[in-house]
Amino acid sequence: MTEASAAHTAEHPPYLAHHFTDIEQQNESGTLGMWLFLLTEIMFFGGLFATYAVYRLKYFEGFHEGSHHLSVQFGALNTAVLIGSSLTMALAVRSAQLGRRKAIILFLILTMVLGVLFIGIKLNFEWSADYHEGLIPWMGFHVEGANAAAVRLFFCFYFFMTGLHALHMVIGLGIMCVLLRMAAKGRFDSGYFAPVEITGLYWHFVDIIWIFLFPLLYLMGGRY
Amino acid sequence: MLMLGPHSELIAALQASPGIPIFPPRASTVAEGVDQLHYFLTVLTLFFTFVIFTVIFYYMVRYRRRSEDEQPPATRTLMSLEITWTVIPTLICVLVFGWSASLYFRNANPPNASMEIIVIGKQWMWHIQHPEGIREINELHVPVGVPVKITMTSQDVIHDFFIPAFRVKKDAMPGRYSSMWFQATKTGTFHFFCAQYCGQGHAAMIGWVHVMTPDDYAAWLAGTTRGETMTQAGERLFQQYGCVTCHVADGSGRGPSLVGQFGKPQKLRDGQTLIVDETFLRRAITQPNSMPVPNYAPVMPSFQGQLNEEQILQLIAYVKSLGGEERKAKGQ
Amino acid sequence: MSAALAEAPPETRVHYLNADYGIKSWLLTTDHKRIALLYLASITLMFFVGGFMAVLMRIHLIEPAGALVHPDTFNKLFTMHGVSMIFFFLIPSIPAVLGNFLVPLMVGAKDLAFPRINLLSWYVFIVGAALTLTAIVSGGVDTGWTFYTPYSTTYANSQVMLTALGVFVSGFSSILTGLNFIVTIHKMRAPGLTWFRMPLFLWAIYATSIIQVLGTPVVAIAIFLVGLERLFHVGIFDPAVGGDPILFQHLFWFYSHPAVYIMILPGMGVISEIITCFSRKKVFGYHFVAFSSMAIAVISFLVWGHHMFVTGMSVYAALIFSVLSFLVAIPSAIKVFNWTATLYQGSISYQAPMLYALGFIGLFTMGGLTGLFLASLATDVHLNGTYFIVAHFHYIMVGGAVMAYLGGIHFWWPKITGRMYPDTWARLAAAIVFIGFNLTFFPQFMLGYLGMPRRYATYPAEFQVLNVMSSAGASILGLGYLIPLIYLVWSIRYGPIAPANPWRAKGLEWETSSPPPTQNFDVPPVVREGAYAYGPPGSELEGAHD
Amino acid sequence: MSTHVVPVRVYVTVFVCLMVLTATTVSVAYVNLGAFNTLVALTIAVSKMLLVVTFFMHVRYSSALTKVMIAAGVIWLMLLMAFTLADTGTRNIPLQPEGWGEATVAPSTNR
Repeated sequence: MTEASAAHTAEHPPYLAHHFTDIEQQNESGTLGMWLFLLTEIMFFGGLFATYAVYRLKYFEGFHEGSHHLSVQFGALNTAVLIGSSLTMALAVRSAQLGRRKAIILFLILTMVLGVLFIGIKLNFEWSADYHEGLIPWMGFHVEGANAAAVRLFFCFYFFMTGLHALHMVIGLGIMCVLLRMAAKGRFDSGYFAPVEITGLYWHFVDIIWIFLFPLLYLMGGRY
Repeated sequence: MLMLGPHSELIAALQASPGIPIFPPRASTVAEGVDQLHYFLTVLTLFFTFVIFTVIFYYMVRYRRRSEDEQPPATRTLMSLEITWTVIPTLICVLVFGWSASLYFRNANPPNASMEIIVIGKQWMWHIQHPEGIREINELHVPVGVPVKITMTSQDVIHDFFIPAFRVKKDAMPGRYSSMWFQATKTGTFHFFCAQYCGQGHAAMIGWVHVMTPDDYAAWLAGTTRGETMTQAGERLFQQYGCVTCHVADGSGRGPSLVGQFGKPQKLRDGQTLIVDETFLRRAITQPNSMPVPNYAPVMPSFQGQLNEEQILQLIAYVKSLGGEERKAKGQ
Repeated sequence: MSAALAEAPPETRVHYLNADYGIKSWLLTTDHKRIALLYLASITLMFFVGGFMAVLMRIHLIEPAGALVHPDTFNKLFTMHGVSMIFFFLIPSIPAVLGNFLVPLMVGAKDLAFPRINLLSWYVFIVGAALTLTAIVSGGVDTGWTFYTPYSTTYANSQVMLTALGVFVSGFSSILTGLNFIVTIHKMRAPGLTWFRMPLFLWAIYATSIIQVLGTPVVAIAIFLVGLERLFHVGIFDPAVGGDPILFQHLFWFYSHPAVYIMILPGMGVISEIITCFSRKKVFGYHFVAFSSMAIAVISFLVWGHHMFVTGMSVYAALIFSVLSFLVAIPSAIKVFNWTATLYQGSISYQAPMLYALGFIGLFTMGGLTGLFLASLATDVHLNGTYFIVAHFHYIMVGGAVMAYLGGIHFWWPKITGRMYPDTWARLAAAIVFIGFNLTFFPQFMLGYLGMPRRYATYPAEFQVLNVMSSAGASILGLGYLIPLIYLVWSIRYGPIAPANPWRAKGLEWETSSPPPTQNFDVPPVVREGAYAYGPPGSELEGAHD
Repeated sequence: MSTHVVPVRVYVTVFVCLMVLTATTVSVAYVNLGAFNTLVALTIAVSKMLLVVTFFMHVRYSSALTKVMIAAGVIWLMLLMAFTLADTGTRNIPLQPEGWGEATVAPSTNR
């Protein structure tokens, strides 16, 4: 995903790109580059959150009623799964710092399993249930009642935000497959682990987005 | 702020002269103030641009390079100079902001006895509706000296009702009412345009404002064949769509009585209190259930799509005429 | 240090142009200098696509009833002129061409922090440009470059989706360029190059990159929502279903106003370099000019409401936006005063870059001050949506950004190609551009005050005189832009060989040979003196204290 | 850049805190606090975010530049929301300039 995963052999230490003076500079640049990318992601999701906030204030009852159609149990379970995957990712980064190859592979696999579990729960327990309940705005949406239009708008936001989040998770899982292959070939050691750490930053960010999505979409102003 | 007043004869003379048009006609009470601010800013712009150009030109000549290895002295940073040309522009900006904001807010609200006119923007024409029932397309007849309040909306995309001679403009936004006002000071015929891009016929949405003396206006008013007034049309629709069955005058029906409601605050079930005005009524007609009223069941059907913008405005005119915060003196 | 090497004629010496040959060496390069040339070629193409449409529009507007095209085609012309000029020329022009080429050289590094992401940003730009060009060829889009809803979502039936996708994709190219520059300036400065010894061009590029990184994603999400709205009719911006069209304008202008500073800030950086070099003096008030770039980057995000004063937005919010719009003019004023003061007691020479720079200062002052008309609530009500706005932003974009871009291209041409351009022709072209520009856009200020709305294919007869003058000016301006294209391309092959430092300028990029070797510096540079140390020797050794 | 290795104990405690916070935010949601529900949910979400950022993403051990950058991102998002809500929130408040001119009787909304 970023430059750091470009560790090719050069005359000096194998993983140092030609245009950097030392490994310290390369690692700092990689981390700073990822944080800047996460900044753009904050503003990208931020645009959606701002639009959501405006409409939530404008159509409070409709959004409130819309969020009642969502099941809090699966939302909470997904949050726990994603926080768990954040933990295993942090441990993977830690074992990369210490150069323990087997531990990296173990924790990476654990993180990917939890990630797939999250998407699995999302797909067939939440989205398909919403489909059968007729909650997808552009696929047979039939919700009657006073503020059906606002509920429809709520579900547009629900599917846009969770869809965009799921897309980012799929990208994260893809990167982790590449990491797994590199770890299996023993490319990481305590001197060179930047790719693992940068992917870790990305994964924790995706977790933070869900940490905000869950209360804003599911617990919308209380479930009483 | 009136320092430019005495020059108005000069400006009037220039306006009359043929050749390159420079000054738009000035035909409304607002135009005077806006023009003075505009001239002040023009003078400010030309002055600073002139100063910068002359200083640069002088330096270019005075300090042109005489020989290739000429060594200019080192640059000294004069903090005093830096501060002056930071503070002075800030002061100018704050002053001009104060002047323009006060001018804008003083003219934001229409004066009390305004003549109400409804303007509906449609893709590529302006539909204008007088309260007396006269409907005009791309034409607007108004008496001189009378403040005219224009309430506007759009039936499709965003349009913008712009009368250059009066220096007023407002977007006609679909799904909402926005309003502006002007008071004509000169009789004559002036252009009005659509100033927000709205598709293929954007350039065709041009019309004429005819400002007439009061008696010409009265003659025009009497002369034109007049359909039913807005209120009469509203009453007819009130019967036709069965509103009367629920909104019984004495409040005994399933819906609340509408007599004397316009302009009064109305408490909703979720605790919000809104003032019963055009927007409230429009939302009540198109999305009734989104604003449930205490001790009445939200059973009213939505009329979204059945009534067009014009009919909604006629119903609102009828509800207004049922008493309540009625505007006291009518324009004429 | 590399004096002997630099004197050898470019043909025999290995540099980034003759180090490698063949299509693959260009299309798969990670050398920031080659990527800068790839960008130079692609944005020049998009500039002349947009320019061609401008010429068609000006010819069409000679007659009140429209002389050339059907109104529908006119709507497509001004939309595509806007989209191709803004997203595919002005935003990438100075950052992607001059920035890509010069940032590593000025910083004293071998390359940008992420060379491969730099190549990726060019490919993303090309994909965006290709999508937009296919949209233009296959029917065009007629929503205006602003894509205002509900017209763009429900009523327009032209190629809105394809253009929106093209603009969405090209936004990421801008993000990646900004990201690359920020990391490079932070992490890869040569030893001794502290922040206050950096050239002001780097300060301007740094401020621009902050805007690119923080602003572009919001317009990406806005255009993404317009695309979803057209696909699924979900009603986010459709008032019939309860959406709010003004909300789209908020999201759009949150980026698009800072975007105008993305277009002008790098231009200001180029002007600081040219003014100091050709008057042979250190810039007046270095710290003030540097911090004014950063101030512009911050305040530019707080002022977008002045685009929406007449949409019926809240009067209170309009008040806040109005006062902030006035304050954003202050940093630009500081810059103009400092540039003018730099000329004092200088030794000024008038090659083409200096003519462009002096033209920039005059026209940018005019453009900036006309912005005050639009920041003030009372006059904006009259002038919004008229030709006054068209004149204002063209004075900033064409009078400012394009003049600075041309000045920069001429100033660094010997460094980029190793060849000198013919200066007499260049001065003539600069004069023609200056005259043509003023004749084209000054009448439009008067048209705006008279009340002629913008984006009109046909107009009432009383505006014709000024429109004819504007069209006349446009033909001169068009000619003025063709001349540099010709003699610059000619100079690549036939221009005289340029020495390493033809203008005797200060700055790390002038200490390496022209054109520089692939690794930029034969010996990694160490900085010992401040920026623009043109003063008498010894007077500004430290350079960091003043 | 964190060559600083964080002990597993810290990671696990942070993980437990996150789980506890998730449980609290879900249980609090079932209690009717009126408007405060949203406030509580948001403060819990922000605190969880801070936990993840400082410990899992090593920001606690990294340079001030990274901290400034994160702050800038959050502030810019707040700017977007604050100014947009400043408009949508106050759009329908009628303008009643008491001293400045004759107030209209029927408040003209929707300026």
